[in-house]
Amino acid sequence: MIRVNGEFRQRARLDKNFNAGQCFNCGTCTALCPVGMAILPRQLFRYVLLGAEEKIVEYSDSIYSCLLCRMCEENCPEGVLIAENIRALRRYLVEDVYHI
Amino acid sequence: MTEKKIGAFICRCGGNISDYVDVEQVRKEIAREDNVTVAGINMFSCSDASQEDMIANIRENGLDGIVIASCSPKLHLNTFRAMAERAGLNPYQYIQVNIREQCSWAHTHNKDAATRKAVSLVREGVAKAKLSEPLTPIELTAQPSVMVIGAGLAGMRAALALGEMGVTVYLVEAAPEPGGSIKGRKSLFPDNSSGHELVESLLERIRANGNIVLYTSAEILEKTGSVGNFTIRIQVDGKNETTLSVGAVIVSTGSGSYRPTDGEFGFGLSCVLTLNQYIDMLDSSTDTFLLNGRKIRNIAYIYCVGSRRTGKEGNRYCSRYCCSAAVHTAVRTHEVDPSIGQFHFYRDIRTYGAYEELYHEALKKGSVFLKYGLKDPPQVTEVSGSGLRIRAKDLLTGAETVELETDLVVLVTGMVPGENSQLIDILKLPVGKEGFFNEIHPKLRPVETVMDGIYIAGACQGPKTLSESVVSGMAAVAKSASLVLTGKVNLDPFVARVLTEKCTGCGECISSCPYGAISMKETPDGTVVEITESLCKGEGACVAICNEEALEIKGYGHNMIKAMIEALGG
Amino acid sequence: MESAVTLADMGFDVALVEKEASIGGKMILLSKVFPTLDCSSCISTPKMAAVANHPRITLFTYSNVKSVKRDAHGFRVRVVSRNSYVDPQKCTGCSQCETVCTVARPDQFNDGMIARRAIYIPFPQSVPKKAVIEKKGLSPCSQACPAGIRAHGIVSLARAGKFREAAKRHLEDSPFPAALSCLCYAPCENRCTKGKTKKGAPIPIKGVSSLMANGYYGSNDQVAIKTAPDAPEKRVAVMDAGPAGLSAAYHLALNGYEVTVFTKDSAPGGILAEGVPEAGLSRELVAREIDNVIGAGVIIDTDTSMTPEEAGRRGFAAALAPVPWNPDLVMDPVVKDGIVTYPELVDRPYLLAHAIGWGRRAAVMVQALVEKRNSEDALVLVPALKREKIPAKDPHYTVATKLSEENVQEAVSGCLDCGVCSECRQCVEVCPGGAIDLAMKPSTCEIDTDSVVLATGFRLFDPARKPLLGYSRYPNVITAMQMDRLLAPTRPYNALLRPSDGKIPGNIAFVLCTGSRDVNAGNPRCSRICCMYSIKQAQLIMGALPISEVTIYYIDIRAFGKGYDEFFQQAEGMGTHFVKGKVVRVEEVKDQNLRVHFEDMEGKGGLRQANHDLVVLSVGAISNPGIVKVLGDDRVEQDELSYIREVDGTVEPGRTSVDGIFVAGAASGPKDIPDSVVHAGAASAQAASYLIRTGALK
Amino acid sequence: MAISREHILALLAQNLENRGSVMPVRQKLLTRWADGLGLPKGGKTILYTGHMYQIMPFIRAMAAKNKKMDGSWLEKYAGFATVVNRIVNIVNLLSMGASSDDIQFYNDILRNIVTILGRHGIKPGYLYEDELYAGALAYDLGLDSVFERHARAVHDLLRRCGAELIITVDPHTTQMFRLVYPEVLDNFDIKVKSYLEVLAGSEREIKGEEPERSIVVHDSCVYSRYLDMVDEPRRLLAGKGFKIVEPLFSGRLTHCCGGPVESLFPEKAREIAEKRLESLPEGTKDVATMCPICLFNLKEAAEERVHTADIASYLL
Amino acid sequence: MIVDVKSTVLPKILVFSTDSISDPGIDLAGASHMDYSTGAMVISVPCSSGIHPGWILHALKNGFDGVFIAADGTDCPFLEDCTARTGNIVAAAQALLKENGIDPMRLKMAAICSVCSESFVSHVEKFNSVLLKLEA
Repeated sequence: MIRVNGEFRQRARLDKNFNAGQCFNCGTCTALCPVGMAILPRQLFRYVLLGAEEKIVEYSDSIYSCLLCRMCEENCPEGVLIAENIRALRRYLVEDVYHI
Repeated sequence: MTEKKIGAFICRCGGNISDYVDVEQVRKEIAREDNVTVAGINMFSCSDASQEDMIANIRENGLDGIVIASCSPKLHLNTFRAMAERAGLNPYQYIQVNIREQCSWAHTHNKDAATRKAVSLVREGVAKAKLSEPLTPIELTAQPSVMVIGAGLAGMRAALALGEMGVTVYLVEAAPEPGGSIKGRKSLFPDNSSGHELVESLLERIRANGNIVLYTSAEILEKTGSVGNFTIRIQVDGKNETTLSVGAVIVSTGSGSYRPTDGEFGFGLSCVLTLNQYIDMLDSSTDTFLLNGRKIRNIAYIYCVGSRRTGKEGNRYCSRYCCSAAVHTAVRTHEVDPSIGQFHFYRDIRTYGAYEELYHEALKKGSVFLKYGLKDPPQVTEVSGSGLRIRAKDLLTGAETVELETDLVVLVTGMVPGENSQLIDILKLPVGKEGFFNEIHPKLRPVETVMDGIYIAGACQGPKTLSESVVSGMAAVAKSASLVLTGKVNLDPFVARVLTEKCTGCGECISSCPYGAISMKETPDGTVVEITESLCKGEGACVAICNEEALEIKGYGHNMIKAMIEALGG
Repeated sequence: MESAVTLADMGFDVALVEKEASIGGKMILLSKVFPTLDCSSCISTPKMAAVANHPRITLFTYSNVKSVKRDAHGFRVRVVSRNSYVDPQKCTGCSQCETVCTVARPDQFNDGMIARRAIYIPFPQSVPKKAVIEKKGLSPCSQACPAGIRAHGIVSLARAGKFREAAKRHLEDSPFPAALSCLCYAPCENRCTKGKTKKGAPIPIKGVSSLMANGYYGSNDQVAIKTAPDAPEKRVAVMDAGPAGLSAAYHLALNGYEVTVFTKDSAPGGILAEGVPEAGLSRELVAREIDNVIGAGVIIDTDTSMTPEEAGRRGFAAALAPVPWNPDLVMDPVVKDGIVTYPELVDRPYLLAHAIGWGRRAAVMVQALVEKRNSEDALVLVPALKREKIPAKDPHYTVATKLSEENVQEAVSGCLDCGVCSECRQCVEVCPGGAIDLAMKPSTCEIDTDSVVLATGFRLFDPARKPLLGYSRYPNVITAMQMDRLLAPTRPYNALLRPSDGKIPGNIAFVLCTGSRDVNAGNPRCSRICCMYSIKQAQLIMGALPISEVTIYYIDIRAFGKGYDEFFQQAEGMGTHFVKGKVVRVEEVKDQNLRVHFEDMEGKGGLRQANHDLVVLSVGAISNPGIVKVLGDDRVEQDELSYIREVDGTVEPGRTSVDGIFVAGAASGPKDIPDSVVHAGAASAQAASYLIRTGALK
Repeated sequence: MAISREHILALLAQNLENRGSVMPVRQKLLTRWADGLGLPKGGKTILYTGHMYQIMPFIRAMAAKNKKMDGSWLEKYAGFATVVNRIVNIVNLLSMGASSDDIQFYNDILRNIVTILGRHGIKPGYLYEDELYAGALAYDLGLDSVFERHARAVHDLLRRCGAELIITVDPHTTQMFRLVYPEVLDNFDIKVKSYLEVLAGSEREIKGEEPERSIVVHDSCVYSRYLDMVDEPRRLLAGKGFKIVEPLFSGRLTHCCGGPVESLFPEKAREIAEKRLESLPEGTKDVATMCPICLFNLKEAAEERVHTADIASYLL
Repeated sequence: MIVDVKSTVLPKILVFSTDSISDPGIDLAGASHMDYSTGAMVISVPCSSGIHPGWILHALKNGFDGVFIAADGTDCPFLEDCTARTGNIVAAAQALLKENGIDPMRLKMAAICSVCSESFVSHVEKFNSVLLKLEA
């Protein structure tokens, strides 16, 4: 069960590099991802959009598995800057979760 | 009619026929037939030279029926009818026999048999020619005026177009004000135009045009007559009656809006609104956008409310416009207050064509879309103190259950047929299974109804966006204009007729006619039926059911068909 | 069509211009149409007939609009009718020409899945039902031949196994098939496009000709060459029995002249009789070729001296005589003061083909002179080839390698048909109406009109632009248009088969949004039609192949029109699988089956693969803006995707940025058939209103 | 996992912060490749290695050790790693034992690049021990604040030596300088060109002597998709006479080698490299890479199946 | 000299086609040179729902061995329920045939659309063999 966390959502939306909200859920990115993880990257972004902060921490492995190779981005029909969005999530983990 | 002089011409088609059919043999056989005055062979019947020869032949021999045995009538029936006319013959006394596609080309391996078949076919043609009679297309005069029923945007635009063509238009609206469903709207999709301004600018042009008479608070009481000449009685303000004569009628009465049942997705709770109610709220709000004096944090939309249902509740059809209208509304809301969270629970987003750009805009501005299935529809409950809670399985997030606290739930409801039972009764309008008016054919004749001269436009035909309604209104203008501008209606002469001596007046045929073209008539000799030719389409449904053979289609009479059968079978 | 009929019904005169050879657009090619599964042809054909027969509509098919210019009265439209080489007045649409045509082309009306001929009737229901010839100038090989032989025609006839016809075709152009095939330096092969491709060798035209000529002389089957029916009663003397002189005599005779060849020698043939080593060309064959000349009606007077003056005195209308070599002569024949000259081919005897060609052209010039002048002035001189022994080792004389018929068949199958029509003239001979004229010129006409309606429709997205989907790489990845053709009753293979091996596909995938809703493909919008036509095809497939599985991969199912969602539900009910997740990659696996990659959002989740034996790409609609270019100063505004922009999409449908020019149907944005038809009605209303306002309605 | 991700991240951050590199190996090892080449120190045009090629042998050694670390002291005290690292350079510890063959192999690539540039008349300067790592890994892992500080230091260095044109040798350093630095720093205006671009733009044409040898190009994700550099390597290889064979995924649609996750998920990296190898055309013998990470990762995965070499080796 | 038709064994089939739907389909069969029995001959009417049952009886009494109705089906331009109406005609005609002692098998109906050339030919051929069996 995901409870929508407005505050977390708001933070993601304010990050200028996070534009995954444009996604219309075609699944191109997931289908092309060489890493082949189920939630990478589309569903990961959905957790952010729905404000599921705990899921982001739970799936931090996936976040760090991304190759930033942009295969998905190259083919994204909505022009989502996927690699940049992933980096935004890593930044969030580094700063707010690991406190490095 | 035994003295009828018939000319029969067999075409070689440069070998296409003569290679497989012994045309000389056919000519010889046919020349022996009664009434055949001339029997000739052409190399190419359709060539100018052959046509001129045949014309000369018709004139010299005073022929009053000709048969050309050549290719399919689909290719040259009209060519030769025109030729007959040039020769001074009634074009309907020309008979084409197809001995190419249906004989020589189908039987390339058996010249004898093909020749025998060709003879039979030409005999059949001669038999038909013997009994053929001169026919003239039915010509009706048409009143140079059109009535447009329903002064929504489609109706107003249609009236204006006709008025600008110089056609007298009676624009009849049941409500006290014209403008239909959009007159109060501030911002319409896709281009944010103001409904109020659209209506006002059209009204201004309508008033400036001298050809358009607008009746508001008006009701249709009665319709008589047929295409080209309808007489329609209307009543204005519940008292004044007027009778108008028009050549055609455009019906553009719009649609209604689906009203959810109590409890359907929380409908009835204080902060659960339909899309239209919410747009009203948005339109009437000024700078601050508050709900019950409180700032709105979250809005949830539930799509397909009352549409795309398989069960008993709601409608089966997709209401077409609502996805685009809802995402447009969300974009407006984002613009009013970007901090509001907007969550859309949808099934398929149908922002087709360029409306996709609206969807994109809503996504970009922060709307979140969650996909629900019919098995697990969103549940809306009231939470004391904090507003509403909506819970649904989001198919896009691994079917996880998502729970959202929201201040407002907007039910995206679709269009339903308007309440038009009286109009349907008076105009005999055909209604489809969903209750919208039905066109004859969605592709061939999309704005015409089975009632000649009565056209439908806009959302009364089915859910449409505003611009689509106007498009269909204009299409109806084109159809009605071609009727009233030429001032006449030409109908094929192949309509039914009654052989009164055989008619027993049983009336079976009346219900068989889908076009209402048959009625009872009292004559001194008893009751018989009669045909309103302007309503008849000539398909012959009545012919088939009359056991007395008292009905026939002109050009396809019982005697003629039987003679043809005998010629073929003999 | 809808616009044209509606406007014509209102009493306006309408000219309808269509670039293809038949009206009907894309719809007539479809199988059935959603959501009623009506037969597409049954809906289209009555409308096509209505257009063709409407007294107020003039139809220009196979025609292009070259320019639209505004003038004081309205618009002047220049329409160029593409050259069809077929007289539509005489063509009866009998298709006999198609059966004999020797050139095959991919059939554009079947999306290239099967072949049609260079001469073709578009499709069975076409209106008008007239043949047209696809011809792109002269093929390089034919163009290159100095003797004017239609080399491409010979090749295409040989490909069809019609060697006898090929010989006949040669004899229409020259009496020397054997000599040429043996001695010519074959500039045709030099120009052959096949030889210019990366790994292709040129078509061995010389070898083909040799087989043809030897076969012809080997059989005792003489072909008759048509001579001109109305022979002018004119006599011509030719004072040269070499190849040039005989060629001139031959063509003059074929054109009905009475020709006598005079030679001092005891036998005719000149260089052919004396100068060629027998190993290359036997005397017997030379004699046979000279018989061709005699057979055309030429009288050969051997052992006789003759001068032009003498010929004139004997009443010959013209005389051709050899002219000695003169270095000042230019290489092309010239006619000056009634004398045709060109150089004698000293040291270049291998230019036999040139001599033959010049003789032929000299004949044409003689004719022109004779018809124009008094007989005594018409003195035309033709030089002879120098008689010297041809060195057997001359590199230009490499005798063509003898090829067997099988070898030839294999070699000619590679012909690229550069000019499309090969001018083999088989159609000309078979046409019962004499409708075909390969010398026809395209015609241009100007139409004065008060208003213009643009109804140029849309194009389909080319899926090769999405390389990961495998279109054009894997045979079993096809477009939906191809699938529609496979389903149509007038379909190419007469059954629903997959292209690679003709197997009946049992498991078919549809890939929606191919080239739609895709910023990367340059088309961010939805094409509106793909969901529905895919669902339609799914239903038809399941009807035709009840045991087959059909899966539709989608983002959103957009079944928004009247009766559409019900149609979608019906397909679901029939067992069509709908999978939420766009297919982004197709790879070929065993047996040319295909594996699709997608995210299975509503199913197991994550990346998934599925195997299918046929993948159909539901390609989107894109704009077809070509027409805008011809509008010149009255260029209408276009939107970001190059569709013609409607100035006010809400209340003024069909109105463009230019007064008097309107847009109908999918030219303003993709539309399904009902929406297109209704839109066309609206555009007609706009045009009519404009015409009435500007006072054009009579 | 041997060392937890959290700790690796912290370690990398620390290293960059304190030692100027995420892989602080001994300075001598980083500059040894240039011995004897006579490259001038500094100058307006600088060849910038960004340490990428040089550190590959040490990553290999560290990866091998990391794998064996189960039960070792480091795992037990993983939590203290960052504390220890302040005093002892853990990376140095881990990467000890890099094979000298490996070091030679990667150094040779750099030397080749200088040789090729020389043939085109280009003699760049080099910063030797002053050169700093460009920061790609820190940036990619989201260590933005550390990265920013480091970028400033690199920028200062470049300004001090008066560089006007940086010639880079690998995609990641190129991406950092061309795309990221101008974004992060206010006034980064030094021109950046990959040596492949420099060669492709060179007027001097070096004719090839490798007629008709087929070679499969493995594009770098960064070159092709970030920097839109697809043509240049092909033009150069074709110029040398190679017959270029395109794999199924090539150019802007190239398939990642898996290298970027090598440091955190080595198995995953291997798995992806395996997928890439499978997608190469049948009968592939020679593969040209243009990124040290691709080279390292594909080479490890391919073992003897195909011959993987840096593009510089082919262009020599 | 024309051979007397009656002396051949070929069954004579009267085909009722419709002007805009099935007749073009039958044309297409010919245009594609698909051979079918020369005993099949066509009378075209506007719509198959307008065929009078009496005509069918008349044909079977006047030299025809069978009657085939090439119906409009769902493509009918006049009536949505054309198929049902044509079906009623067939039922009425079959009753009429029974009354007159004619085998109702001699009447057959199928929807033929404007491109149904193959299906037309196969229907005719099948019907032909049915009729031949009835003769035997």
